[in-house]
Amino acid sequence: MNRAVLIGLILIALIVAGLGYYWYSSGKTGPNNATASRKVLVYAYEDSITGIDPSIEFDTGLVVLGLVYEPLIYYNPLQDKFIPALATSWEANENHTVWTFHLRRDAKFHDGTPVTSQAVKFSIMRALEYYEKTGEGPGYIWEDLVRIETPNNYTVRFIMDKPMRVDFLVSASYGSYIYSPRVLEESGVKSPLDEELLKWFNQGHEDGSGPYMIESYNPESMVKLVKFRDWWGWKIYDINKAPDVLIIKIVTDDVSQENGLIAGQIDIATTVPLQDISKLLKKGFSVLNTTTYHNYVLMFNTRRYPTNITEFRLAVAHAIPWDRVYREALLGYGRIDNSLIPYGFPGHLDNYTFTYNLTLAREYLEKAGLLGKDLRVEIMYEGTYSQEALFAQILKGSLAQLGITVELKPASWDQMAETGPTVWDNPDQAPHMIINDWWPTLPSPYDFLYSLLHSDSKEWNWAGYNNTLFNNLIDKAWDLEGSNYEEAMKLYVKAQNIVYEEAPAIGLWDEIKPYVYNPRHVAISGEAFNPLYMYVLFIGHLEVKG
Amino acid sequence: MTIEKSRMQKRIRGIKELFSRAWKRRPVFRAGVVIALTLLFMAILGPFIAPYPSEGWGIPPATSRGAQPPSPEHPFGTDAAGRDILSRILIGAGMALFQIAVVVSVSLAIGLLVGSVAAYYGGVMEKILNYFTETFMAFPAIIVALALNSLFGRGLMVVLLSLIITWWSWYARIAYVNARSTREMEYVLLAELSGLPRYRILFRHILPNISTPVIVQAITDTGSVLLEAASINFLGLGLPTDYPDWGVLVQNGFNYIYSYPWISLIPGAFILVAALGLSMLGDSLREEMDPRLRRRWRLWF
Amino acid sequence: MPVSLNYVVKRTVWALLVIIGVIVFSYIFLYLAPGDPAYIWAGRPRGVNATIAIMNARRELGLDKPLPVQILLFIKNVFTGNMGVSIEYKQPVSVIIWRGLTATLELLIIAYLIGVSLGVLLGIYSALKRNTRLDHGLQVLAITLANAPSFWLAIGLIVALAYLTGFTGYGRVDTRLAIATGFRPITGFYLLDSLIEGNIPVFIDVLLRILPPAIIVATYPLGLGIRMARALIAETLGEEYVKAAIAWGVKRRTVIWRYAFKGTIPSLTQVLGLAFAYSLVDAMIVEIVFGREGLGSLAYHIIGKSDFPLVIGLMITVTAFYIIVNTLADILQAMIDPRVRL
Amino acid sequence: MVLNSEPVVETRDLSIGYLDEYDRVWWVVIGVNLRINEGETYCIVGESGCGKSTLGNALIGILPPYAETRGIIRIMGEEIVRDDKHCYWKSRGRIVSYIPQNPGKALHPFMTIHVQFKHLYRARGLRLDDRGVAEKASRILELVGLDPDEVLDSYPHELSGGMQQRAAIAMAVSTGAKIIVADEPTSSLDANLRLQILKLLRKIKEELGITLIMITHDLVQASKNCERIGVMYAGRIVEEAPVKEIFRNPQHPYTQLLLETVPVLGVVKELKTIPGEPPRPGEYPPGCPFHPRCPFRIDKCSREEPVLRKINGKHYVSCWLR
Repeated sequence: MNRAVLIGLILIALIVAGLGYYWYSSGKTGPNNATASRKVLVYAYEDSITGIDPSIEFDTGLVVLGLVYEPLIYYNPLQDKFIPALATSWEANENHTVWTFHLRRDAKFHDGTPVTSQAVKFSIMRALEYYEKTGEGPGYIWEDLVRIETPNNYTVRFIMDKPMRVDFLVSASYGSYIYSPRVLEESGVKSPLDEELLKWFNQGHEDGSGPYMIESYNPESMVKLVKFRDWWGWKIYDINKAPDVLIIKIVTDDVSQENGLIAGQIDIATTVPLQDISKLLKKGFSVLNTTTYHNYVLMFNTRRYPTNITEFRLAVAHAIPWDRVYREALLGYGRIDNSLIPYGFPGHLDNYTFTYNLTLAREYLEKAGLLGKDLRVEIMYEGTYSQEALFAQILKGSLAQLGITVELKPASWDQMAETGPTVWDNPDQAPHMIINDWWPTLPSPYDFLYSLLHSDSKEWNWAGYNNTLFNNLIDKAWDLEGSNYEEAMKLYVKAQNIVYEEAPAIGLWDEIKPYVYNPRHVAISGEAFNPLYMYVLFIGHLEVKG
Repeated sequence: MTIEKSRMQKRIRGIKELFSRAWKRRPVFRAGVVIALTLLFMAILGPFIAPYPSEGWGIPPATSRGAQPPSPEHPFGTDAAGRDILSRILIGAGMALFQIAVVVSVSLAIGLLVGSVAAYYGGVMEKILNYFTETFMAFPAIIVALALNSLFGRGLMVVLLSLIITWWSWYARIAYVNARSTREMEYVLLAELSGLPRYRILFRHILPNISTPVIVQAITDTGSVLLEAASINFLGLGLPTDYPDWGVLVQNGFNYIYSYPWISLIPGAFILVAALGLSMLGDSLREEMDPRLRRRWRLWF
Repeated sequence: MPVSLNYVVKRTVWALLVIIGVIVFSYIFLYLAPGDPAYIWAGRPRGVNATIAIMNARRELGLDKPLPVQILLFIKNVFTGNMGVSIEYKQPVSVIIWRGLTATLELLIIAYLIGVSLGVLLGIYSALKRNTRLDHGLQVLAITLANAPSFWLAIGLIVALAYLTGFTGYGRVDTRLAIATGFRPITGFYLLDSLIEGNIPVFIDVLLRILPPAIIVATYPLGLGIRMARALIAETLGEEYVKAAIAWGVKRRTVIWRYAFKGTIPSLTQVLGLAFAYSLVDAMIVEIVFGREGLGSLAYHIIGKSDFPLVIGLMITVTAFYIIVNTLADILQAMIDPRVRL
Repeated sequence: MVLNSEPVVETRDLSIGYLDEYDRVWWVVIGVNLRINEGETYCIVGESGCGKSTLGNALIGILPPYAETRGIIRIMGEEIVRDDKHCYWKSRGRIVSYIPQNPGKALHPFMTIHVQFKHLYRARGLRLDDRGVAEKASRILELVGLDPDEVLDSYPHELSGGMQQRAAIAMAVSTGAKIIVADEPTSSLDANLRLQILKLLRKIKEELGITLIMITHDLVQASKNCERIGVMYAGRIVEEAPVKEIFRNPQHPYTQLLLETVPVLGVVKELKTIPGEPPRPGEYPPGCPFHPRCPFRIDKCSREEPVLRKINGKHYVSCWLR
């Protein structure tokens, strides 16, 4: 009887295998042969993807959005230069309130329809209206927009209510991507603000104009992109050098990314254990160190004892062994920078630095009458970032010498984003210190200064800092940017002086991102990454081999 | 009273005999005892014999040191922040034993009570309690820890609560099985006839009689509790990163496994040896109690 | 097979009841948590749109209705595969979990096949050679394997593999190879899929990659298998029916396998079924360490991310899975042991 | 039928002991000499714990692995045991078979009777298909009074105690062995069934020409079936004689006392019990093992152990008084 069962099982297995093989060989032969020589690039990304709605996503979805969609123009802050994308030329009126963009004639959406001014209007209005309706998403950058005019299919005109640098807005990393209005038909919704459209996008649908199309979208493990052959850019860049299939693999763990590199499964890694990079280089991998505007900031709770005391904050600032942080926590992959504005970014100044000086720190404490008191402070940081964790530990060891006990509170980003704003309502429950990290949406100092320290920015001003003088200075500067850029920059410096003296927040370091890649599979030039569009691969600047 | 006392004495004597017999005849038991005693020794004296106590508690040294491989100064090396791993392990032993002790004793208490009440009272109560037992047996501790973590964030309570929530049901099961046979005993019947209140019977006659097998099971389980707690801490669901818990120590080194493998591997080895020792202790006791496994044996047919 | 339909039905109904209990517990868990359940379910939203999200969550959970109705609604939703939308990924929880479940199950099944078969074989061998040096060695090995922290073993194995071979068994399948050969997962079990498609290179690749983590996951069932099989075989070898079979001249091999071993299968099944939950979680941890996709990585990503729907979904899935496996083990037990008929 | 003068089962100075967990040996069978002839029914009678089951197990070859043997066992003239050296492979099942004490436990609970028969036939080297097994087994099942159609596809737990014992007897017989050791074959059955099984044993013994060794604690049972009885006490055979001789002329005080405990049909008398407790296996007293309980004991009894002596014809006894 047992033997009969066994024979039965084998027969069933054979039948299943036979049928499967028949189905496979009859249905799939054509594409199978065609795929044999497809070029593949595997790009490991260090976080899971929170969503890919081109108008609403404001987080890690950027890595996909940047390949699938395009803005009108790109901005390269390192060279301070705009790069034409969907728009080839643009001009503004005298007082910078009306901006006209001329669209490329040969750009097409993935559904084959041409990119028109109506599409631009549709996309940007959706971002703005969605923000106005729900308060969510990056649409706030368009708050000063009065209306968008479309004089013809290939001209689009932005009317602003005050002088603005709209060229910075259309090149923003979020909220300015253009997609086809046909998404309404494709998803079957009536209104662009319908939540169903958001769901439709987040299921992995798209209709952008970028060089890649989404084939499959698993936000927890991988996104599979295929080349869009009708992309206008292939006239400039060699289509044959670009990968036919681009896989964005979600690998949150540093060691796993390293494993993937070693195993030949990952071609470009965004994060590997920093101390292993030299080993990887010896093994024949290459590294591309890129400047980023990713800035780490230590924010003090200015509404809770003892961090509400300026002298205490300054004492802490002088008690941090910066060289040790650089060597042990950053391992050289970062630039110690006590300014809130990252190096190379508009408005950055080099002279805001704190030096490691325990005597000075003691003096500050003494001045505030805090020396010798049994002080306990908490520091919250993102536990998964080893740099932040090591920094917090070094800080703990160093402050212990001043008689200050530091309690470490590692948290996830979500927990931090939830805890940080509690400083406004419930300062005694919020931690004394919290590490915030920020990267800009707009190429303006306002982006950093407003988000981190303006008292209207309740969500990100985790210091609870409320200084009317500072607020007025940066608001005024922002208003001036459109008309008098130099004057605006001067006001930003004034505002930064206040920050340096009161130290509600101190810049820790600007991240230097080492992209480790496998030179046997891919060659990358420095232009493949742009610090304004973090993690976005600019596909024309890399070449996939064999 | 005297009968109870003598019964108690007899039970204690029985356990003593069991221990001495196991000690005499089982090298595995001896190894387990040695490991368990060492663990206890480390847990009590750890903070005092640690060469760098402040580093053990998580404070990095004032001078820059970085990760160092094992050396005479630091027998197990130092971690990425330059803290002495030996000190952290020594202090962590107390943490490990504390977690085990709390989890096992609380779950034991709940399990004994639920199991014996279910068996003794019977009826609907039995059905309901058994249903609860069965339901809770299905939860893996780590998943419960994940849920607790998403509600309350990291902390010791997450480790303890998640383990207790998932562990008591196993003791309840054993207690229930044993209590059911005790329920039929004559002295229980006698006590019932004499009009003793039911809860008194439960505490006087049922609970003491079923405690021995459950306690032996509890001793066997200590190793598994240690492992589960370490897993929860390793995943970052439980204790925060600068606590000298062994699971956390392994996690701390995970990012450095290629460059500084000792940071992870040495504390992990301690988890293994401790869990092994505790399991050996329980297992050899259980085998010693089971006469079937005691005899000399060879394949004879 | 001698198992009554009645028993199967009874066992299944009981399992369903327990699964419902698990779902109810999960809901109570959410309900008892400090704060507004809708707020937690909506992923602790902030900002202007928070009220909208919380209102949506309130409607989804039916929080305006009395608690029993809420619970019934929740149970109905779970059974219809609607476990809410993940806050982190913005996709339905059931879809995400299903993708992870197949990956984890594949690893777990391979590991259990290796661990249980080898463990039981060694256990029987150990029982037959009882009290020899080999038996003692196997026993020490078994207890060590059963007590080794799998995450630590996995780290050790990765380091060793990297130093020795440079191959760390990363991922589930070679992406390049899968694309080059046109591999398209159908069921999500890559080994099965590659066989169905007749894609031998991918099959070999998947197998090679699954082996290192599977070996780690297999250590626990292996250790347990050795110990349980040894103890149970030792027990059945002392049974009357074995004695009688020997006295009637039944051959040694038949006595060991058809009489003694067969007698141990029900208990063995039960023990290994109970150990299954442990192994499932083990597989999830090992996945994390090896950087494989699956339930483990899924859980690891969302640690501390306030993605409560996904957490609850994971809890229900993993627990329900454990209950299903144990119910199957019980039914298998009844199929082998005709005396079990409740 | 040619009467073989050689006994089919012979033991010489057979002693069996068990090792405990500390490797000490506890002797439970001491210096037993048996001579059992072909076609004979020999009965070993004794209280529980006297070593009779151990002796039976030794003859079948299923002593547990922690047993030690001294002396010789010869079966069909062939030496199968000499001082702890066993060579049971050839004879087990084929030459000596076994009727178990508790048939409910002796049949594998997970296999139908049919499958169990199949394994037995396989063991004899018969390669039969399912139908062949059924046919062959049916003949024997009918012989033991079972309905093959009903029994063959049943699991043991579906049969009643009597049916189980019949099935077990059928299996014992189906091995083809000519010597069968029945270890308390009826102890788990009630009185009515007991007689049926005894009758059945007699019937198959006669029909198949089997040498039967019965082990029992029940003298009545012994008297019904046997030709010779060996009375066992504390690991030794203390008296051995044909049935009638034992009942008519018991010599050993133990036998005498044992007989007084037996109710005799139609005779009203007070039933007696033997004073004291039987010694625990392995903890036998020195000298004559029965002396602590013996009403006729003399000084010598506690000092020296008597040997089994022939007193007349086939009657042997070991007692200082005879």
